[in-house]
Amino acid sequence: MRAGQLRWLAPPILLALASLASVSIGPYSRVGLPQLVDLMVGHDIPSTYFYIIVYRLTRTAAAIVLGVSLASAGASLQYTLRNPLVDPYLAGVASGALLGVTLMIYLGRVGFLELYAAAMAGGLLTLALVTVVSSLAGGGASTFLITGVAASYLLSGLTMFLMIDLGPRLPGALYWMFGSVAFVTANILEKSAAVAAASLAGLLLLARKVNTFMLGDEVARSLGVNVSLVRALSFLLASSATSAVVAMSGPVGFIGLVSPWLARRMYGSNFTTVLPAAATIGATLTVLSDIAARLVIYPSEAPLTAVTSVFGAPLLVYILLKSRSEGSW
Amino acid sequence: MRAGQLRWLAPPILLALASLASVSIGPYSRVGLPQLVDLMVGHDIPSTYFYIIVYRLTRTAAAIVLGVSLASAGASLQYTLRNPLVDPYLAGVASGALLGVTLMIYLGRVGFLELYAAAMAGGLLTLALVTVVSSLAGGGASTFLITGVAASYLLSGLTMFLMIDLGPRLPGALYWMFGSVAFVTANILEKSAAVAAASLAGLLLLARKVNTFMLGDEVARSLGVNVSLVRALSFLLASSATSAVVAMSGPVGFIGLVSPWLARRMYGSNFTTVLPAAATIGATLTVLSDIAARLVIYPSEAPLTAVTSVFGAPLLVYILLKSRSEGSW
Amino acid sequence: MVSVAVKNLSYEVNGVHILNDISFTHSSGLLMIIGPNGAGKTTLLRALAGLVKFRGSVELDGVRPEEYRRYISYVPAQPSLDLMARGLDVALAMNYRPPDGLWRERFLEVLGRFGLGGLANRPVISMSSGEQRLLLLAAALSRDPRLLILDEPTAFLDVTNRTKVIELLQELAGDGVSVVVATHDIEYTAVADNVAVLKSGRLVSFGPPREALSEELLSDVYGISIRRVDRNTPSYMPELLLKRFSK
Amino acid sequence: MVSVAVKNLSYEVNGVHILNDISFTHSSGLLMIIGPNGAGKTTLLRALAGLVKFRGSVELDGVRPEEYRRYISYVPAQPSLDLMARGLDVALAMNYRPPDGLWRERFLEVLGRFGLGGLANRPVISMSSGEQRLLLLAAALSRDPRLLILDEPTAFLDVTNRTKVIELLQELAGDGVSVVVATHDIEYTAVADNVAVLKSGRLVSFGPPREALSEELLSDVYGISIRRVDRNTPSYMPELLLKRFSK
Amino acid sequence: QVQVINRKLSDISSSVSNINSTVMSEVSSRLANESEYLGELLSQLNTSVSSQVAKIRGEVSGLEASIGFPVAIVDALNQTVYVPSMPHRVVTLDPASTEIALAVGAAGQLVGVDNDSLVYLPPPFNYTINKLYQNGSVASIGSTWSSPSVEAILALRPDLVIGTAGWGYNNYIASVLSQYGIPVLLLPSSSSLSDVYKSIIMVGEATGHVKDAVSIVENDSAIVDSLESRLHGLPEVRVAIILWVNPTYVAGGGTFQDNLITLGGGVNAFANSSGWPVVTAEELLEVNPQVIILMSNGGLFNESYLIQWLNSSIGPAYKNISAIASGRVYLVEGWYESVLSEPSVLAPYGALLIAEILHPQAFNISSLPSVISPSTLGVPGVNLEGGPA
Ligand SMILES: Nc1ncnc2c1ncn2[C@@H]1O[C@H](COP(=O)(O)OP(=O)(O)OP(=O)(O)O)[C@@H](O)[C@H]1O
Ligand SMILES: Nc1ncnc2c1ncn2[C@@H]1O[C@H](COP(=O)(O)OP(=O)(O)OP(=O)(O)O)[C@@H](O)[C@H]1O
Ligand SMILES: [Mg+2]
Ligand SMILES: [Mg+2]
Repeated sequence: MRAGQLRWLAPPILLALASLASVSIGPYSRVGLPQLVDLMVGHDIPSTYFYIIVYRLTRTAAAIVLGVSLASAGASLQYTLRNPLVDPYLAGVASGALLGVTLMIYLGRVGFLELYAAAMAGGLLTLALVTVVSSLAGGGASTFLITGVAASYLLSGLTMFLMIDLGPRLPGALYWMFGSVAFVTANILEKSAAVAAASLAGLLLLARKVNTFMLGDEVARSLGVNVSLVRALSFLLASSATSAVVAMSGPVGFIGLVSPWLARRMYGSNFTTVLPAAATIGATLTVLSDIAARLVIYPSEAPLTAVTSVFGAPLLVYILLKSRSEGSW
Repeated sequence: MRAGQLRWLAPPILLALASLASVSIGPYSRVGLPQLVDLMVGHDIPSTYFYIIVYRLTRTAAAIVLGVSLASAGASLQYTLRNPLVDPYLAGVASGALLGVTLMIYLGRVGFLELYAAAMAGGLLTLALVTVVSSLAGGGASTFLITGVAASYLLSGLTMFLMIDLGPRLPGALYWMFGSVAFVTANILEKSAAVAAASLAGLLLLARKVNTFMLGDEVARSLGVNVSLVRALSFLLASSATSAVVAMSGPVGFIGLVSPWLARRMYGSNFTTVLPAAATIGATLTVLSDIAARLVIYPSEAPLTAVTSVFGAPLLVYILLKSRSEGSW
Repeated sequence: MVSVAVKNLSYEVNGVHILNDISFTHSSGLLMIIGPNGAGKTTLLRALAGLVKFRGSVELDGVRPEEYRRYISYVPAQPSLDLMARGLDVALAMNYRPPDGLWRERFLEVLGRFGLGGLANRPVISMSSGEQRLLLLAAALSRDPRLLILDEPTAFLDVTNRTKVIELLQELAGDGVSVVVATHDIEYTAVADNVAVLKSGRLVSFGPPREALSEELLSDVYGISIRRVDRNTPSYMPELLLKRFSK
Repeated sequence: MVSVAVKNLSYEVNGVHILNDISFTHSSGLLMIIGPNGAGKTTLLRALAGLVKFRGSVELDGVRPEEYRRYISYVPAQPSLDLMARGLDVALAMNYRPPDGLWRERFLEVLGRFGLGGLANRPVISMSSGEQRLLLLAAALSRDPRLLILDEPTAFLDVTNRTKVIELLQELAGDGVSVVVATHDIEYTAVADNVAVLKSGRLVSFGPPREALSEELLSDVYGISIRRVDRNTPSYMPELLLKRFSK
Repeated sequence: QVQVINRKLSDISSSVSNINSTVMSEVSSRLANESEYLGELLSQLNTSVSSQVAKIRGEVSGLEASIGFPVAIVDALNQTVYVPSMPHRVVTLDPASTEIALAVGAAGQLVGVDNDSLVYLPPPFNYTINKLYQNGSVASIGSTWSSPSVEAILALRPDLVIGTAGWGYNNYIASVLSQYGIPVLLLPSSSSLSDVYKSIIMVGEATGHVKDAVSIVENDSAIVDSLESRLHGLPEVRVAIILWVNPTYVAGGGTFQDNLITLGGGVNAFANSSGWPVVTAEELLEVNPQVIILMSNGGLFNESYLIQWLNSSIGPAYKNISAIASGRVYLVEGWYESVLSEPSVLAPYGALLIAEILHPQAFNISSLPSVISPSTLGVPGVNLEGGPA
């Protein structure tokens, strides 16, 4: 029973610890755990310290929103499309968002909100397009897969053409491509968090329906689950949550693919369990990766995808090797 | 019967026509079909014309080698791993090759053959690593999927770290990433073609065995097919063919994913038919895309992946919509 | 007591007529659908479960199947379960909109009847063919359905479990659940309240087994001579087989 | 005539004993394996087909199964075919190393026996459960195997097709093909040359049906009273069911 | 002796071409509209002079070639590039190579340049190259940010191709062209002035303009030397050069800009990192630069944009950054941007520019403008209209 409880408590506790670390660690070395404690017990601290703490809090919150959204979106899509290779970017929202951003930089419009709006618009337009085409083409699981893949390629193809024309402005778009939460402002975080939260709430409401997909389309439909509708809705919600965080922090990779795997490995097949578990795992991995992103090539901020990948991949392989005998992958 | 024969003859005929076009069409408009005919009938032509024809021939041959290799590798992996989202880069050879190239650029060793060797070595090492880890972890289809994905992410993560340090040298690595057959020399084409041909010959020899995978692992094994071995071998051969062409032209996207889909759509489930059909379709798509790559932003060369994607994706969606009623995706 | 009323039901795909103008009313209890392979049994069940678009009408307790799904449990002949799911996962998924908190008890109780309580915590992939069928049956029953639609529920089951399943279905029918079953085990038709006999997409006979079935009809439908094995038990067997046995 | 010699065969997974010290020799003809759900029938078939690593020995015509696969056709109870594959694709895949150019004729001939020639050009997904089974049987036979291993070949089949399958298997046995079948249709054991009875992973009886089977043994193995239905035909039926029928 | 002849010849050459281009064009523009006859006469005169000029040029370069060629140059990849005779059809692959080729006086030999050279070169090179492009004597071979077309290069029948090693597809292009016997000279990709000097000399040798190359290098190092003496004893200023905002790229240690900062009497606030790191506002607060130099990127960024970004990250805490507290944030605009980012012939002026920003008092600048552009701040030795004198 103790071990069982630990299994359930571990992820949220880890997330809390990671978040605490994330607020305590940063390049501005005069603000650390002691100053944080001072602030929390109501001691006076210099206003600069306070602002730095706020900045780190924003960034940590962004990492959590990012991790939760990507992991939930990934889990939902992997379940509804019954394919473990599916990641949150399946619908092409990352390519759409990147196209938006690149286009704005190309046009010389680099206001924060302009870039953000362009990324969001690019993602959502792509999503709408893919959903419409998939539905026209019958709405089966593989239709979504194929249309999404086609859209991703098409839009990144177009983006490449633009990038070529960016010339020396390329690095601005490029770093955006690698993803980071270092440049998220409270203003943007609010907007993205709101969209993501609404989408995730939708996914959560659908969770019990999505869970029936493990019985096969036929049985799920017989239970009164409108399989095509739930699939299309999950696709829309997962992709709009993804869009929201992509617009905020760029397309951070690996989290959305791997968190559902880890959650499934630890908590079984139930989507109603896997969804929150994946979200917590995703958030923890992202917060930890973001801490590493600040430190690993200090003083430079490492791209978040680079960190999630470099640290996440060995973890994944380790778990894979460990579970070898159990044959449950 | 006529329509049936046409169905079989169309792909090779299209490939032949595309290749002819590829040698006759280019930005240097003074060399076209008439000059090609002159050369073939033994007339004298200016040496510049001759060079241009040789250059176009090399590049066409490279496009064919590239298309055949990627499509065959994609088809083999999609069949042996029974997942239509798998592309030839599953094993992470593209990320491995890119890491090799980026590392060389980072170290300032930018000789053409050095880069080629680094790409090849990066791809093959990755492949070897993934195969070893997958085999240690049991060798199931999903083990290959997961290990390959993990390796891809790990290596591209490492590459990103290097890339952000490259600064103005970045485009050298970046455009390698976009892929092109414009810079293939006869020397390198020979090497890559040899490796690819050997790998593809292996895949062809395995084709009848791979075909049994459609019966499920269990039945295939009962027929005397060593399913794990065939899967691992296909994985090795497909990935080494991919490695060879990636080292030559960078990781050109879309072809390896979509050609098997088109081939299956046209010729059914039989792998022994789908393999050569996919190869022919892949080669045709690549040659046509390469013609577009020369012309579309002349006098610049467009990245091949941009072209394959921008032109291929709508084609894919069109076929998808057309086949809607037939429900065979 | 859910009545199943089918009127002029027809279904075709790509121009092939799979079901042809089928009409019958099953007012309560156990309905068994029999007929040769490819006769359209599965298609008919899927129509009853609201899984296919057909011409004509199907009314379950007066409403269309789509509106009645809440109360239907359907188990196909070859379900495509997630092989990594554990027994309880499957049952929970079936109860995605639980009518009450008792689904787990009901699930475990049915499993227990077959001595398979252990399946609850094992992944589907580790279960034998028969165990998988029984797991799904238990999960379907845990929903406490008013209408139970089962496609070949006795396939892959041993005689004991077949008997227990038939017993269970009779019990359910007795408790007011309507049960519609497609089966090839014609010997079990004796326990049905109604039998529907399909041949090439047409309904060739319908009614209580003693009225609806006869050696002649069955021989005609299955295309080989079929005889009652024993006048004391209304069990049928192909004559060919009977001859073989007595050689 | 392929002999199947099993000696001290044991198999366990995660510490659970699935098969326990099984030994028998089947020298030729039709061997039927019966036993309750979960008894280990499928596992035993998989051991014969060389699909699992076991302790003990299995010899087919004197060699290990792995070395004999060339001559074996195995059809599992629940195959996972590519649903988009057409009938002929499946047969071609089965004949990946064709012994001769006649596999297509044999395949179509077997399909024809069941009146299902049309399946050759249809995708698996459009076939009914019974049609899928027969397709796979025809594909397995098109290989012209020396040893045919079938897991519940009569499941999903109507009485006619079941009878035809039994006929076919007897014919094959007569032509020198060894046939090993796991089944729950205990009434068909009468036509077998040998019967193996499994219970909880142990072999409790082996031999020609008249010697190896008895009401007592079957009742014991299946846990419910089982009676011969008719003294003229050696068919068995659970007493419970008999009672129900005669109520 | 050879050198004397050479210098005489090039004197003749340049004075004749001066007559041709300046005098004739002025005369013709003044007189052409007075009467058609005069205009015709003048254009005849013009052609005859040009043909004479061309003839003399040909003789001059023939002489030059007989003196300097063939040459064998070891390029950046340690490969020996063999130029058999004075090249007359030169193609350059990127802005840095074009700039150097123009600087050493090989403009007349150019037949093709990459497209970015037409866009990003500082004056006077941008005037020169665009004039050559407009009158059709130089063709574009495509953009380096995608890749130039090999076929377009082949079609120009070049006898020498020059590019920076590792830039864009240059190495790949080099290996393809060498298949057709075309010499390709790959220059070291510069991270310091000494690399630039090396490149200038290599290009001078390969195009037959060694003297000009040597004198450019001499001139450049003289500027740097004088700068050093002028800054002697002044305190080092901690400076951050920001190349892009949000994500915020700064110049790190070991970069070309780092080198310029050192020469300009400063210390790079990010010297302890390598390459072009991306940093956060928190980071800027931590390293606390005394001066911030911000690149405008052709008008994309300005000081208020930077402040807006800082404020949205760390709030009012940004006011504690020393450069901001003391108002020492400078926006670099116009072609000064390329001087500070392209390692090429004008690099010493970049060092001068930085020195002026960091130590205005040493240059007697009383009030330093906050926008640094050719129209707001001059550099000693630089003609503001047309670039360096
Ligand atoms: N797309 C299709 N094209 C042609 N025939 C089809 C198609 N789909 C289904 N059928 C045919 O419809 C018939 C009815 O199928 P159904 O599954 O209802 O039969 P069934 O009575 O359940 O058979 P079984 O006893 O074998 O399960 C079958 O003969 C099948 O081949
Ligand atoms: N990993 C496992 N853990 C526990 N038990 C297992 C595992 N794998 C298989 N078993 C058990 O082994 C037993 C034998 O399985 P097998 O499939 O051979 O039975 P069977 O006789 O073919 O049954 P059926 O008639 O239902 O097909 C079953 O009870 C099954 O639950
Ligand atoms: Mg059926
Ligand atoms: Mg079994």
